Amino acid sequence: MPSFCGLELEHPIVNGSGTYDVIAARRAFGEALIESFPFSAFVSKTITLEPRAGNPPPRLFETPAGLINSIGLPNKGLQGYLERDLPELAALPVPLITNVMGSTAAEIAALLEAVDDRDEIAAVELNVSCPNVRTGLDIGADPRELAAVLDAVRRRTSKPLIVKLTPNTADVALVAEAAEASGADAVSLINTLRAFAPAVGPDAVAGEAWLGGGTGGLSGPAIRAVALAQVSAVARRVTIPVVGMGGVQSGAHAAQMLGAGATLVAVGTESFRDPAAGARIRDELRDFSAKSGSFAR
Amino acid sequence: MPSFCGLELEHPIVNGSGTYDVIAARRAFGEALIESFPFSAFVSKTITLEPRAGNPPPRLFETPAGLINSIGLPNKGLQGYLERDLPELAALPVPLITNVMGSTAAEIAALLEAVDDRDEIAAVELNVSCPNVRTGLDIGADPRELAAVLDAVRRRTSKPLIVKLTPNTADVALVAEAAEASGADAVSLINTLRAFAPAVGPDAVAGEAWLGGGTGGLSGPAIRAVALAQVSAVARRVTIPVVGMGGVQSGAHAAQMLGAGATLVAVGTESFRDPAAGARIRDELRDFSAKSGSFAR
Amino acid sequence: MSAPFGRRRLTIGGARRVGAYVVLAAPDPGGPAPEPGQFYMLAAAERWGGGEDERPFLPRAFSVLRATGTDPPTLEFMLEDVGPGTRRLGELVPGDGLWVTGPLGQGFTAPGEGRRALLCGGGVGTAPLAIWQDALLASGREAPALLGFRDGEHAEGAGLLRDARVATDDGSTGHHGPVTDLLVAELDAGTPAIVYACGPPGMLEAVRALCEARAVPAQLALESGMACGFGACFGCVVPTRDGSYVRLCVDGPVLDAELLAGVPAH
Amino acid sequence: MSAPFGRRRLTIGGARRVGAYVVLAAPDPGGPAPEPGQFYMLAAAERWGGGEDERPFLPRAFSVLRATGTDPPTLEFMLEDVGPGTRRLGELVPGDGLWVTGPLGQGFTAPGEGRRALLCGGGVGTAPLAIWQDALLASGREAPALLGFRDGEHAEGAGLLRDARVATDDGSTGHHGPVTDLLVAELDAGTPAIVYACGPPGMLEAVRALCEARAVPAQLALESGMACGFGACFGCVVPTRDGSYVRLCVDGPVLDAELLAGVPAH
Ligand SMILES: Cc1cc2nc3c(=O)[nH]c(=O)nc-3n(C[C@H](O)[C@H](O)[C@H](O)COP(=O)(O)OP(=O)(O)OC[C@H]3O[C@@H](n4cnc5c(N)ncnc54)[C@H](O)[C@@H]3O)c2cc1C
Ligand SMILES: Cc1cc2nc3c(=O)[nH]c(=O)nc-3n(C[C@H](O)[C@H](O)[C@H](O)COP(=O)(O)OP(=O)(O)OC[C@H]3O[C@@H](n4cnc5c(N)ncnc54)[C@H](O)[C@@H]3O)c2cc1C
Ligand SMILES: Cc1cc2nc3c(=O)[nH]c(=O)nc-3n(C[C@H](O)[C@H](O)[C@H](O)COP(=O)(O)O)c2cc1C
Ligand SMILES: Cc1cc2nc3c(=O)[nH]c(=O)nc-3n(C[C@H](O)[C@H](O)[C@H](O)COP(=O)(O)O)c2cc1C
Ligand code: FES
Ligand code: FES
Repeated sequence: MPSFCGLELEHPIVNGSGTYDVIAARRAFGEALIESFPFSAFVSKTITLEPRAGNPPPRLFETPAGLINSIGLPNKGLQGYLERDLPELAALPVPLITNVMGSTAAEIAALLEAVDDRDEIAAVELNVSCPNVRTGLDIGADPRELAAVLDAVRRRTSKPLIVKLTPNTADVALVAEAAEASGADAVSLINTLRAFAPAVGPDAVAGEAWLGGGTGGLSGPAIRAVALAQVSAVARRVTIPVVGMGGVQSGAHAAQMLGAGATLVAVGTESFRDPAAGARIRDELRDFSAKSGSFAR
Repeated sequence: MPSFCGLELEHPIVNGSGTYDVIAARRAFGEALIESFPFSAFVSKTITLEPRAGNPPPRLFETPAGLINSIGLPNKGLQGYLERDLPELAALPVPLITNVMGSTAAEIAALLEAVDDRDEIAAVELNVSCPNVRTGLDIGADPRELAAVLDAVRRRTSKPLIVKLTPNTADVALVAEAAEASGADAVSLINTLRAFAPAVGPDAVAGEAWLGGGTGGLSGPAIRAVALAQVSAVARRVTIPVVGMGGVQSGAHAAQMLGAGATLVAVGTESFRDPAAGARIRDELRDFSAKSGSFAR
Repeated sequence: MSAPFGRRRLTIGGARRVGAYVVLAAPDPGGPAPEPGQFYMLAAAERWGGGEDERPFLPRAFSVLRATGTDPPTLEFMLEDVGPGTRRLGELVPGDGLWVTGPLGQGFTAPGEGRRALLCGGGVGTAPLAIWQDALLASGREAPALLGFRDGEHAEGAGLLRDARVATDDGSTGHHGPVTDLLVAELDAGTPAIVYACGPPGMLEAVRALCEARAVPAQLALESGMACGFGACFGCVVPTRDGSYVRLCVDGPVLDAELLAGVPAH
Repeated sequence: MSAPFGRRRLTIGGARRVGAYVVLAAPDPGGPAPEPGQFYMLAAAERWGGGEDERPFLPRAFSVLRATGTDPPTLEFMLEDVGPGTRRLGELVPGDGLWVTGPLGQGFTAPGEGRRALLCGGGVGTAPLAIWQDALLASGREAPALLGFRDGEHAEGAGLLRDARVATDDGSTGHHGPVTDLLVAELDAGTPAIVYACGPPGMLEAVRALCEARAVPAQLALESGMACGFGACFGCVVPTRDGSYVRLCVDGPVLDAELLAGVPAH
């Protein structure tokens, strides 16, 4: 029963933001999804202030043991989310974590305030893989930029704040330390690695992108070893809990994440291969832990 | 016939530093290796001032479509290299590029000077994936640090200087720009991604490392999409030639690297799966280019 | 009826060649009967990976060709080798394991009053039309099918439907030319029709344009690259007439032609 | 003689079970005869990948068990399923493709004047001893073999050598206990010996220590994780007595026991 930012969760397996739309999944799988809900908390996809249509297709490219996506954060926008999705998400049998992103401190502040008002939301995850309007670098790529943003917005919500770090940085542990110092209650990582999918097929022109959005982000087992390196580097340097993710496909992998210092483990891409992967991983981890006597930490 | 830093090369395929020991390979394969030499230039493994034994084993861990290594740069040291390896390497049918690494500007300067004396060496590649003694970050992770080092050492050799960038940075194109501004004649990328291999097997303790060296670097097809993203980001921002590498397994992949803006393509891990992979990739690329009319740029 | 939650492991009961295609059959003890036009995400249970470019990794989407029998129903899929995933699936033999998730998505809906159904397909687009033809015929309707193929070997796939009229690109069987030639003739003769179509993007777009020009309703079963098949990844979108996107896996794969300004090229 | 440059594709000619092991046979038209103790890097030509944890990716090292016949010689390998690579190789059937690189590394060298050869092995460590026994016998020497196995099923592997004496951990066949019990008895009786050993690290270390204590020379065929097998990756090192490392693929896999302070655990 992991305790995470004041939430008492049934088990350590949650979903990665943007990799599970429970509302759509319920249409496909009905109440069985709810009855054997795979995650101990549900993380929404990233919500922005304004609605976004997302990137033009193709949005997916399969790589060796991985997936590149260039989805482009389609979402109904803050109001759409609160009005249309929140009632359905609030009915889930587990706590709801709402993931938000903004490109300026003001935008983020507005998102945090709106979320703060809603009792249905247990915690907020801030996705900082968003280019800073001034530097062009992702906000989360630079410890100083991130600290500045967090210092400006942290007080806008009293809910637990998870900062979802970007892996595309020189030393993610430095960024995590900055997040902790500026009031993050937890950090989550890794988000996808910046990646390029080349045009393929008979008409492919060299240098052209396959993805409608140009570049994309790599996830899945291909990046698990990178994720483990980043999670363990971060966990050694912060005292706040860490949500570890990246390529987790089994209970053994989840145990490796916990071993690297994570408190919770998120499953993303593997859910695409099996909608119930989260439940299987939870069970495998339980068996694994029963054998080794603990959740491996 | 690519022209690269004043070298006229037969084709665009070279080896990645540290992934081909021609001296050992010649013992295994005899003169056939020399007669159908797979690379248009040979890049030595990284040489340091003093000899290094390398890391304790295990040094290898296989991942989904990839390999983590923690070799630890074993080498005979500068003198050993010059005295014992150079005569054999100079007899190769292709130009020799010597890869060097130092942890301070003074060390690097000494390496460059020693290399500058030797006519057998056509160019020097500087591996900047070495932790800066002061910041702890790799020298190549920070554009300012790299510029400072290059400014201090560039004049120590009149040979073409290739800077082998680290991929473990927030914006590799910024670093490449700094390298160009400080006198690099070319950049090469990507080196391995920082990665962790967890202990596996019945006695594995959670959180423990498999590799004797602790962390390692990920290479192979798992990282190709990351390599393509970094190579294309860099090629768009510098005017000097780019050596692209990371997970290249076929002529099609080599063409993708060229399409992303590389002038040469290096093959690393794939040579482990087939010692003659470089030759196959060269031939496939030739066929591919014959069909599409150019080396794809 | 909803799909069972999660993927389930079936055992291949049969694998046969039909011209250029492979038809896989797998008894599905746990699953509900699919609706015509629905699809499943499939993956080989062993060695899914290690093919061309070290793929496949994700499951692949396949329209159900037919679901025959009960206790348990046997699912049939029709596939063509176009890459590492279809190649691996095409190598499966009876006894091999098959992961399936489904049935998924929205299928075809019955013709409105006074409209006759016209089925028009090409290549592996034959698959959903087979189960749909069965259903139409079972409900006492007529369901003539027009099918286009590359050549005679592929055209053997037409045998999977009843009384299909065939067109081939190379003229080796049936009409020499695009299947839409046959469709135009049908549309321009007789009572008001509704077209049910599945096939490559170029063909679907031609069907869409023909139907639009004639104000004939059409239901198009599209394809797009999918990672999950159940709405999770937002990867399978197609642009709609109103400038937004729909996820093909949950809002399709069968879409009303009206929804689209055009059928996207991939 | 050197190995052909690059990997080459062979076709599996035979695959048979020997107790708990699989013995693969593949005619090798392009390759030279291997020396006893040399190894090859092997990979299935199709679907190398997609197993447990999406592996294997790299080729795997196998001692040659035997090379029989000429024009062409047939290579034999003995393998045990311990992970995704050996599992996939163990599934190969005649006609399947096999990538091989080799022969690689340094094998056994003949006993010095007045020394009798003693072969001592365990598990898949049986493989290099089989070809070495053949060679010793062919040169008119004696080559008694002592082989240790987990249980009776594994002990069937002993049939791959001539007149091997067997020890099993569970006592189901032969001596109940470690094979080194048999070795001690042999070492302490008769003329000066030289020991040729291959097996799991624990066994090899026991052999090494026994021989060191008795000043008996020993040649140990070790294992270590390998990526390339030809000296390229520097991954396969083992620590030597002088505090440095040797690459097992080029300086081994057979090492003089003297070189080592101990046999590393992996
Ligand atoms: C709803 C639906 C129903 C379908 N029904 C059927 C059916 O009944 N029968 C049938 O045979 N097929 C059907 N398909 C198509 C089938 O899913 C594809 O042919 C299959 O996914 C191809 O996989 P592959 O690995 O064989 O080929 P891939 O290599 O994946 O190539 C297939 C196409 O994908 C693109 N592509 C190539 N490389 C990549 C990459 N790395 N990442 C992403 N895309 C890439 C190219 O456009 C290529 O032509 C259906 C598809 C959908 C969406
Ligand atoms: C010179 C030489 C000769 C050999 N001869 C034979 C022979 O004749 N017959 C035979 O059966 N075997 C032989 N072996 C051993 C054989 O190479 C291994 O059993 C094989 O590589 C295992 O591969 P796998 O994929 O089946 O198992 P793996 O999963 O690779 O596991 C094998 C061992 O490797 C380690 N391991 C586990 N996961 C990983 C990982 N991700 N990366 C790296 N290591 C990992 C663990 O210690 C595990 O026990 C030889 C090895 C060498 C070096
Ligand atoms: C299709 C897709 C969409 C994603 N969308 C989001 C998102 O909206 N917000 C976010 O923070 N992370 C997003 N991610 C990143 C995942 O939450 C996760 O960090 C990453 O995929 C690594 O985990 P995995 O390898 O288990 O997928 C997305 C990942 C994928 C594959
Ligand atoms: C075993 C191994 C050793 C390496 N040693 C070096 C080295 O000494 N110096 C260096 O600059 N890069 C080294 N590299 C990095 C490669 O040159 C290359 O940048 C990287 O592996 C990506 O290419 P690949 O995916 O084709 O292997 C090494 C890589 C591997 C796998
Ligand atoms: S395939 Fe994932 S949302 Fe449709
Ligand atoms: S296995 Fe690569 S150096 Fe020995």
